[in-house]
Amino acid sequence: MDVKKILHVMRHAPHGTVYTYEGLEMILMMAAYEQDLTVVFIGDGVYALKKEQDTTDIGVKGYARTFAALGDYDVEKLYVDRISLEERGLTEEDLEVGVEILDSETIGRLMKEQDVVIHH
Amino acid sequence: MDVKKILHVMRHAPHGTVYTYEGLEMILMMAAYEQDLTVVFIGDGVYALKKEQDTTDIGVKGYARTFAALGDYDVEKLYVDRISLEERGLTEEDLEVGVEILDSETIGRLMKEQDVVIHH
Amino acid sequence: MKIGILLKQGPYNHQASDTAYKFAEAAIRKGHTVDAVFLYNDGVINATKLMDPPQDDRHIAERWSDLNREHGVEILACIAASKRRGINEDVMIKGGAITGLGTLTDIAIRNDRLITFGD
Amino acid sequence: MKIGILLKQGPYNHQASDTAYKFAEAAIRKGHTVDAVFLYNDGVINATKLMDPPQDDRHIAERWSDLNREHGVEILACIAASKRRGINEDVMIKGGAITGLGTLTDIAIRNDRLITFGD
Amino acid sequence: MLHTINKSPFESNILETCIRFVQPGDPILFIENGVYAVQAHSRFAPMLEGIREKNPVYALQPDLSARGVTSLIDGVKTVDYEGFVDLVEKHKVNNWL
Amino acid sequence: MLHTINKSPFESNILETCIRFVQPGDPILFIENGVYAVQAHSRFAPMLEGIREKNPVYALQPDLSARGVTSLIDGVKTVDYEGFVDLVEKHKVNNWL
Repeated sequence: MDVKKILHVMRHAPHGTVYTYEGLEMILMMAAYEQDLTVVFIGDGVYALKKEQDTTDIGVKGYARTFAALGDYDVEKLYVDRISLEERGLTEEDLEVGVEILDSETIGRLMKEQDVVIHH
Repeated sequence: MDVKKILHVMRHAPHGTVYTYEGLEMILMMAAYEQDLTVVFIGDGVYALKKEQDTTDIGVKGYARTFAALGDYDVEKLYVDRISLEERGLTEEDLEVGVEILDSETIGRLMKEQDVVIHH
Repeated sequence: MKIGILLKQGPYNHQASDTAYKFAEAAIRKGHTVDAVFLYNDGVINATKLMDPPQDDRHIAERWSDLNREHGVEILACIAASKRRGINEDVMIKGGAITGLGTLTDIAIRNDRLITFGD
Repeated sequence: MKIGILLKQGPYNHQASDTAYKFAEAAIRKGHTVDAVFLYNDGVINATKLMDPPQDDRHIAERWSDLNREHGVEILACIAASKRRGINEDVMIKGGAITGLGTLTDIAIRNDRLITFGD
Repeated sequence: MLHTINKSPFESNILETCIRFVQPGDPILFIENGVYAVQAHSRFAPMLEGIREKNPVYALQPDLSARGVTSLIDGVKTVDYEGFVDLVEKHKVNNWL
Repeated sequence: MLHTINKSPFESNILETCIRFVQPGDPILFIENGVYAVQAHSRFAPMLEGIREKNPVYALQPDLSARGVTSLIDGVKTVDYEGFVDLVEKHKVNNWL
């Protein structure tokens, strides 16, 4: 069977819309198919990884920690766009999950290598 | 019966989403209720009035001219935000419908006078 | 104070349904009257009883039904918006109804406030 | 070329359903194979047969049915996304089916391209 | 008149549009993804500090907590859903979407 | 790799984000509300002229016509849905949403 390079681009802040949550569900399912998966957080997508999210009072389920569990499903390549993080006044220490922070040029080349790119 | 001042704020470009079209349906219905209606076009909402829209090839119905017919339903107060028009490189001549072009300060005061404001 | 709510986004897809519900709850708790929740645009999808979310998640349609039963809040879906999105009387939640935009106008007129939640 | 389509927005509310359909039509006209349209997020609402748009408007659900019947394009709605939004087998259009995200993965693997339409 | 904003300033121009029309003294309440606007040290912090000089600025605490936004710009007041209702009682509303 | 953009540059920051990642020579296709980006004389015209120096820029004619966008920035090529398919055949795709 072909192994395809599939990139998931997380672009939305959590909770305001379902895109990040349903995107995460898609990544978890694809992880079972032994493809070459990468997840990159760009723009408001970086907010999905913010520490100390407590969704109790808005009455929805939180899921920031599920990103940390992706490693258990052999999804190891999690990257964060440096500029997106910086312009939001955040640093690596603000993130719930261990990720690699990359510059735009590196992410751009990574995108170009993919067979499939899905934005969430 | 109370007469309420109701403002409809058109904020989206046409065709990409349904908000402007369903907003127009709401305005037409409200026009039958003899309230004090105003419609203001802000941001991409000004694109709804652009001349020469031909939706044939995208397969959806056009409705720019329906805004021109609002006068027949006694909705006479149609205003366009000057800055929104200018930053899009448009002038009054580009618009399908006769409207009054207002500055931000005037629209801001108009908003504050309303009983009800609905964004589309 | 008498309050009408206009909800313009579908359930789960956008937080608007949750915020509208939490706002309505708080208003009732403080002694105000929530007269009606009018569903427009994709908001009409809030009213389908076919919704079947995971057990450990909130059930948005049932919450609206409960709000109707317990506090008399009318849950009203616009007919034109509903038809485009496959919502009709057959799938309508208990306590919900399909109506026209004229009803929204009445809601705007008879309430002290009309609050919009959407995107 | 073999093409899969991922559609993430609901009908009428967003142009994505129209653009996806026009793209699929053009691809077929040019001799390509459109393998499947996978409906995700609010995209699942494309698959309800209860949709009842005005006579003079396009019927988005029927167009997907026709594409399935005439060109064998699979129309597939994600089950988890469908349940949240009240889409199930009872309201599914002819030629449409409910399936899991594994199927989307298969579609991504077996096609030369996966194109996304949404918001 | 109470203005509400529910979108991240990074993803939407609505904050910049809204403030052109808001009258001095009118309160602005940030809800849902809008609450990122009041986080300290972001690119939008200087704009918010400017707004706060003319208008009372509020943010919905449940939305701040849900997003882990703990460090706020000085002078931003937080409210819960009941505080949101209080603001609606005191003012006519303009919900920017 | 073909990049598509479907949102108005006035309402979304996606154009500015996308171009940080697009590699020189890769085509960019504007569809749906994205086509407003290629209208001449708008606030975004100078940015688009800069992009066009490094990347081929296309716009979907049916979407331009639907919106009455008739005056385009120099050098923007228009395609119909079949031309869109041709671009997809030539390139892997990255549909920015």
